[in-house]
Amino acid sequence: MPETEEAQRTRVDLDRDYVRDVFRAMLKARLLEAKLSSLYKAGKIVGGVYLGKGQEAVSAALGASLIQGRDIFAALIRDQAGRTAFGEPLLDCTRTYLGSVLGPMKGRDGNIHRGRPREGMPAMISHLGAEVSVVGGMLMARRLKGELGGVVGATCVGDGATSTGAFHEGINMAAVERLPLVVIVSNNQFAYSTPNDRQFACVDLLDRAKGYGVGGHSVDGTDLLACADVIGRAVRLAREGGGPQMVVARLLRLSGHGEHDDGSYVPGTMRDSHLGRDCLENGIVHMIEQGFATVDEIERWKNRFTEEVQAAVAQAQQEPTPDPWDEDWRACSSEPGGGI
Amino acid sequence: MPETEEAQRTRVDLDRDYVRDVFRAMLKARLLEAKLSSLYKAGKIVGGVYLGKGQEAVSAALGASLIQGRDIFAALIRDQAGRTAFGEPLLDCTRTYLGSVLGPMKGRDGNIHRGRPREGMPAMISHLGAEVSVVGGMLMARRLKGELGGVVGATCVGDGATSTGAFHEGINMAAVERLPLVVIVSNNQFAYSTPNDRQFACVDLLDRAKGYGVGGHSVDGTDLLACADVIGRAVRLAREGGGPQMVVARLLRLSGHGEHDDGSYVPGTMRDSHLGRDCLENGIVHMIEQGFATVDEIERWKNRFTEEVQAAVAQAQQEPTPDPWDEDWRACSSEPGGGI
Amino acid sequence: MSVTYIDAIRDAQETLLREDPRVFLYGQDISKFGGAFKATKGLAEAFPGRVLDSPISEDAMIGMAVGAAIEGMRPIVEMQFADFSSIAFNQIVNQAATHYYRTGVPVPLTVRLPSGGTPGSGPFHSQSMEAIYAHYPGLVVVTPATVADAYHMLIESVRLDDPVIYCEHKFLYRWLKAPRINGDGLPIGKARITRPGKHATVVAYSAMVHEAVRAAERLKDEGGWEIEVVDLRSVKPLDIDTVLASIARTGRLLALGEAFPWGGVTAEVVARVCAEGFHLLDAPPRRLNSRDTPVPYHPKLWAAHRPTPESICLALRELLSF
Amino acid sequence: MSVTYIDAIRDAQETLLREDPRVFLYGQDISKFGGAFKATKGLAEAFPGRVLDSPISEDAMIGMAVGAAIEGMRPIVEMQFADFSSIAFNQIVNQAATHYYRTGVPVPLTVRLPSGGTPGSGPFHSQSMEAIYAHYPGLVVVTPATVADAYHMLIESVRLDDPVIYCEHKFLYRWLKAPRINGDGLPIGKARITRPGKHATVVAYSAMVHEAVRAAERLKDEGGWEIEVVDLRSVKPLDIDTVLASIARTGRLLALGEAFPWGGVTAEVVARVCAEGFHLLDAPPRRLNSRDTPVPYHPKLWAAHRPTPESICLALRELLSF
Ligand SMILES: Cc1ncc(C[n+]2csc(CCOP(=O)(O)OP(=O)(O)O)c2C)c(N)n1
Ligand SMILES: Cc1ncc(C[n+]2csc(CCOP(=O)(O)OP(=O)(O)O)c2C)c(N)n1
Ligand SMILES: [Mg+2]
Ligand SMILES: [Mg+2]
Repeated sequence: MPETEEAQRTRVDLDRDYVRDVFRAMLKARLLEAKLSSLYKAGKIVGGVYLGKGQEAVSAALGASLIQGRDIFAALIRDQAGRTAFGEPLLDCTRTYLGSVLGPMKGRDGNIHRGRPREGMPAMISHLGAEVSVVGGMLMARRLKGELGGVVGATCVGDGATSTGAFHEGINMAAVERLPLVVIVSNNQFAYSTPNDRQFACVDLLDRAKGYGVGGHSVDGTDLLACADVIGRAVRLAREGGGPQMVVARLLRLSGHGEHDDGSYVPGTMRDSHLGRDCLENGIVHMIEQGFATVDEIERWKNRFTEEVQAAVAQAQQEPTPDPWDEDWRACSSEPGGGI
Repeated sequence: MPETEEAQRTRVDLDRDYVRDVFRAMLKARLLEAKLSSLYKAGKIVGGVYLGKGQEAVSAALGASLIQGRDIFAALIRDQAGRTAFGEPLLDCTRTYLGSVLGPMKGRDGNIHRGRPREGMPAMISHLGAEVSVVGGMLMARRLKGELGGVVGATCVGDGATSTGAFHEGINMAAVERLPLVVIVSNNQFAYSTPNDRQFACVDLLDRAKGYGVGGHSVDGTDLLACADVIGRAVRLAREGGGPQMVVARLLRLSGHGEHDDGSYVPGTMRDSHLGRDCLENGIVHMIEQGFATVDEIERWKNRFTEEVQAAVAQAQQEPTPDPWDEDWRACSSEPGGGI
Repeated sequence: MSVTYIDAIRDAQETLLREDPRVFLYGQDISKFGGAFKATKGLAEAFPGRVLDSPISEDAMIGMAVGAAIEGMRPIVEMQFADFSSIAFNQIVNQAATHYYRTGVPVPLTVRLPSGGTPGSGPFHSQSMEAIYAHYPGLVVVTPATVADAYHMLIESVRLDDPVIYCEHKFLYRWLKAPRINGDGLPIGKARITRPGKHATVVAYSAMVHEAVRAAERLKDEGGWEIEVVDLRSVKPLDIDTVLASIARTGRLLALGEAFPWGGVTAEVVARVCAEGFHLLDAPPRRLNSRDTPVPYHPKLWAAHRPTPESICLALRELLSF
Repeated sequence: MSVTYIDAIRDAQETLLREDPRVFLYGQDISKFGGAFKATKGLAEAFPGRVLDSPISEDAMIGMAVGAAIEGMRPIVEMQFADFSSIAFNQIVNQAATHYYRTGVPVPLTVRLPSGGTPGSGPFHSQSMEAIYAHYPGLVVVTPATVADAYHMLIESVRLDDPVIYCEHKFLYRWLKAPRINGDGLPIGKARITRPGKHATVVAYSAMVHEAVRAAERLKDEGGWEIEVVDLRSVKPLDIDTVLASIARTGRLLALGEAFPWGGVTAEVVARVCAEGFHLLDAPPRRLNSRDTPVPYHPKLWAAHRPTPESICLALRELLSF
């Protein structure tokens, strides 16, 4: 039972480097996103801004337990921390938000949709749930090529996305194929403004794991060490042949749905509850208390990341924006017959 | 726990009239379908023939526990027995299969797709899973009109249909709305030729009930009395405000997927196992043993139903087929602006 | 005081809820939150129990609406963006569209699709799907371009007994204003001459009507050209008579749309005009659509992807010089 | 010995599996069972692990294929019927079609759609969806009408780096036979003159090519008319040059398709011909499509719903008498 799993957790076996990686990614993502938010408010961002504030522990714990160059990580809307932990360069982010043509999507698609599919980072489409089967297919390909050994494919969804047919079909298919897929469900209690009780009727989304025949794990998403532990283990299980794993994290987003939204539909009592704890602030305390990092180290990281973020923003801001005259306007790579 | 529920069942409380209704519908459907099958082999049927042979107990138990004129029954591919039990006239069936223009679909759509939506019998489309939300919507309408009291909406799907996004979205929505929806999953071990282990990975489809937050029931679909009992109770629970109920029946279809198919992919060992028992033959024994009917009664029913089937076939065969010149070829009822 | 296009949509829904007990609204975040674009603001409070938040389940949303319509209700379903109706595609084209033909029972439901491009919205929040739905028998597809049409056509859509795909253009939401909602009484299925002219006809719909008018003004200033602009208002049914009458006056046709270039409304318009009014044409009919790529995210690419007054003028100059 | 259209599809998949280790097949009941139409018969045994049964999950089937294609594989997905691709619509038009433009990474996948009407199949096992997919940038849509094209175009589809919607017509499966598979070497994107003529051009594709030829034969017998029949072969890209060259010879166009009448291939053909070859036309171009209802189930209705040699002859006689 997942509750037991969680309760019995002793954290002594947590790998120090892994925890520090998770934390650093959380910190860097928070700093980056704070910058994006102020750039948005200053009207400097092209398109919308959707933050992962409050969800960094979950996302970074996942990203840091994946191996760039081998694993697959289909980041979603609130995964800046996971992207950072996985190794996505800051410039990929700032270039996309700031409309540089040098970004990975060349201005053709934006922001949270960015990806580098050939490097294990599929580029999400907006339609929720749709990436689950794509990651499944990438894993199927690895199997067919005989390259699945030790590989994990992971993606994150929200509570709302669990209501999509695509999520259902995707996770069921992965279960049938017993693929090393890890799906993190970040239950932040709301899908945009819609609360859990208008989204599903089960007691806990974790109850769905058994219905798909996949491993199920529950975690307090506000607790960095718990996330590192539970998500790290889920990834390990998948990597070692345990089949698909589903992790349900309980938490709250500490921002609006997007930066255009004030999130005023979230009741104050909920914000003030355990769910509303800031995984980063809380994480700082834990990191220090449990000896994973010192106050000084954290301060230094903060300074360094602030500079890195500044540099990435500054560079992207100087770069050219896309020019329609240079754009080749081709939706097919092959153009059989020479066009439409 | 559903297993317990099933095990603890005492059948003393089964309503005699209800059981007899279930049985009669099974018998009538079997006779009708046998006729359809031979008409198909003689080349007399328009379109395909998909039988419910072996699944009559499940289907009839559902149909007989619904109240025509009040409840909603979205019959699916293997529900001749349920249709009969619900009160669909035989002529609706024979007219559709034999291409009479007087059938409920006027030759525009066929066979298992027939329905009378205004009379609580929606007309299914082929796309599996799609009716679940339609029944949900019909129940929503009743609620909005203040007419939901004591009403049940029911539909049946196969094991294969549980893999569709539509099934997932539909049942989840009904759970959120706490609608009096009963979904019967007839797990006949195959979806066309595809066995369960290529369709899902959970130990039992019933495990999904908890994931949706709906009532869950398990039943031996080859056992008429068990079906009457469990399905009757599921319908009662929904009717009494218990929210959506999902019943998973274990059985085998005793025909091909359609009459064009010999079902040779079903292993002989499975056919010979408990799953392969004929719910009707078996039901006859139980009906007699448990005093629900006498041998004579059953014989009389058989004769009467055979005549009824013959009459319905004969009548439909004499009726006109659709004439394209009389067809109004209108897909909209209102034709704003006078056409496309 | 003035009324915006989105106000008109909101007000129409208020009117419908008030006047017809069969009407209810279903969609993501439309209840207390008032919808992603605030098209249902305040309606949940004013009509308790009749403005319902749905799960993120577009397929089930439409299936639900079909069921409710069978039972005599008049659901209005809001898709958060037209683009997400791709998930509901099956229920729309196979369940809703076929229902009347198959069973004789009409399913009066209205699907609101926030459509069309806006800067920075990218490939999945910018689509125009009218041609996809218009292809299927059994659907009515409307594309209001004015504040008054946004209001009156929504009312009329819900009153129709058939399923209606109501394409509302996001670019017009707040930009388009009118002093008040004054309709001209045209029913769905009738096109409107938005601007009279005599040298060429631009047939457009939705936001492109306004771009066409802008282009027409430029050409007026530039060379005294008088360009007639026809607003189709609904793309299915498509009022070919009004279009033909216009071409009878002008002899020249530019069919203009914001959707992708293969197929679509412009192809249907040109094909019908040529079949029924070939002799009216003094020059080859032209089409102008978006480019043949997904809608790009960066505003500079976006502006070059869709037709603009510049590209419309270019097409018109070529048409006029034939 | 002769080869049927469905044999050609099966054989093409066998060739592809044999020659290209990146190819694998995914679909419902396609493995040991060999598929609903036996298009994959024997392939699971011949290529173990490369012909996989999928759950009834069309959305995930295409999502899976996109993922596999990103990783360098060449999946062929069989939809049990074209009509069920409506469930995969989102993954096809938003995931597969946009991928190359958005990311620069092409996704070479092929979706086989058993398409078109057959008697008694009804509204959900008869659809022709080529126009739906052709509307979206980023997809190639092919519609083979001959045994050789069924074979060669499937091979070519899988070899293309882009997603291809391969529309195979169920009516041709067993009815259409050839002594052997002899291609004429035409690539995707080139139309073929199936039957030369000089009085009028019928532009058709898929099963309608054969109905057009039948109609042409009747008119030949009836009045010595020589009707040219152009087989588009692929509807996107659409080889307008070959069409225009034909019309340059005949001066008359009938665009013929089995799909629904609003929009579709016939509208695109007429609109392009009129834009680019207006001066070539001696008579208004005509279109002939199915009727504007779902495809009816009863064979008598079905036969009156789709174009037939009779209705094609009627349209041609009117065209010729203009
Ligand atoms: C299929 C689909 N429908 C609607 C939307 C619009 N939409 C974008 S984000 C969102 C809410 C998502 O909620 P959740 O999955 O809980 O993720 P969260 O934003 O809470 O992280 C919605 C409805 C979409 N992207 N995809
Ligand atoms: C969405 C969709 N995909 C594919 C099909 C084709 N199809 C018709 S019946 C069937 C098998 C159904 O299996 P199951 O749900 O187990 O029902 P059963 O036939 O066993 O009663 C399939 C694949 C369909 N009808 N709908
Ligand atoms: Mg959420
Ligand atoms: Mg089954």
